[in-house]
Amino acid sequence: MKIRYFAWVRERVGKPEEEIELPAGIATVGELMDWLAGRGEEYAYAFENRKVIRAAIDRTHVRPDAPIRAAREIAFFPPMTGG
Amino acid sequence: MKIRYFAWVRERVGKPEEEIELPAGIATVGELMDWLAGRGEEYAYAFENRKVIRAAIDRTHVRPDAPIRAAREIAFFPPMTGG
Amino acid sequence: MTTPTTIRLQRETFDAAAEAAKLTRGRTDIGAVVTFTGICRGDEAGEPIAALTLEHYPGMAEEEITRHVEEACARWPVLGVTVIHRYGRIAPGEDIVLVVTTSSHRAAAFAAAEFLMDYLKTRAPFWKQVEKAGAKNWVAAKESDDAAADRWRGKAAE
Amino acid sequence: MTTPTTIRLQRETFDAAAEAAKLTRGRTDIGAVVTFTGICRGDEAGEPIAALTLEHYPGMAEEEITRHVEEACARWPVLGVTVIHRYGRIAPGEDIVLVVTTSSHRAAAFAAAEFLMDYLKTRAPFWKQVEKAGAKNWVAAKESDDAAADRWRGKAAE
Repeated sequence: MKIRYFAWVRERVGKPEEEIELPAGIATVGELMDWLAGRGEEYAYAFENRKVIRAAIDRTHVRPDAPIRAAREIAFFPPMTGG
Repeated sequence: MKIRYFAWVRERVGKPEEEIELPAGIATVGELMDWLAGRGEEYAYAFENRKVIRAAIDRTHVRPDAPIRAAREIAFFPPMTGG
Repeated sequence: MTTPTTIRLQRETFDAAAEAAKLTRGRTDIGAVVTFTGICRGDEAGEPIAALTLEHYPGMAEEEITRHVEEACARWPVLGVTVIHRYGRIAPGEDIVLVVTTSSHRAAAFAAAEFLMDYLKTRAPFWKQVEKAGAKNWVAAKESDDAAADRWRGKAAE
Repeated sequence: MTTPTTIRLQRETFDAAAEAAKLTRGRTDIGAVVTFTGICRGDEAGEPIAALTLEHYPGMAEEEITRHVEEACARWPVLGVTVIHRYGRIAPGEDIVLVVTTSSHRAAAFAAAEFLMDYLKTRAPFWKQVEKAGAKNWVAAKESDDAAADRWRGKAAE
């Protein structure tokens, strides 16, 4: 599964994307954030305030309770500031 | 006192403007319309539906009850269709 | 600082992009530009038209537009306003009216432009005559335009 | 007939007037053109800025904008929509984003343009970084932008 990071989430994690092997028992976007946050200091920093982080599954905005089983690409990023 | 007519009011009256001597007893825009309507067939036709005719005194929109004593120029026209 | 405003009534057509550029040139406080262009359509109620002819009340038209531009400047933090309204004969596809508003942020620019267009439609002394199959007819005012203008009355600045 | 729509994400600047002209050329059913241009301002919170850098999520940005353009076409009788959003480094005074909408009448063109801008601000995956006195900081999302986008939810077409 491909994980992508944007803006300050990318800067804090230190990479724009990575391939992960999803461990058993991780069913939702929120659970994935919890698991990522436990992978090291840079991840803990990136995901320290999980409430402000937005997620997209296969390029569609989703909520933290969205199931991730069928996802090919999951992205994490701060609130958007386009326009 | 100068009276001006625009759009179909002008076409019905048959002239764009005229100078009139205001008779005694005509105090408001509405009374002026009544008086004008009695000046002949073309005026009666122009002012036959007085409710839709708008008026301006010295280039400012006014209601039929507006006093006309101090007016230099009074205009009559249909509802505006600019823009 | 007074808001730069331009109000013009003219027979000739106008260049919307050039007018917008005049309002933004050399400034870095403008974050939003809204440009509205009103165009003469080629049909009315399903029938083709040959042209529109716009009559106006010279003097009053400028004054009435000026009053509404001043009101827009008082209600919203706009940084510039341009209004150009044509009169005379206008063929299908030609521009009729231009409103450009600039502001630091988009909400004020959109609101001021819509407010000005709603008022131009209902309060500025212009009258449209439509030429169709040789006949000329005055365009009737639309109730929906009055309703659009009325929604700004008594509404506080946003 | 499908509404002609153009959606572009690009580093280069754009020509708002040329984009508007593409939507109106050869047509006589268009009575209203609304053009919104978002510009990089030269200061933020009173401090001068050197530049903005816009990061985006390639692929998702196009798809998200496309979904909202389709929604705008479904909600209002628009005759054409163009959205161009730049990414990369943008200097003060340069254009960032363009929305052009055309319609027979002004209300639909204004509503669709405002709707699209409100959604671009809050839903399109773009992130602005501001350079000030050598330091780079990510711009925080504004609650007022969320409120502006929320006002379109569940609202019937006008």
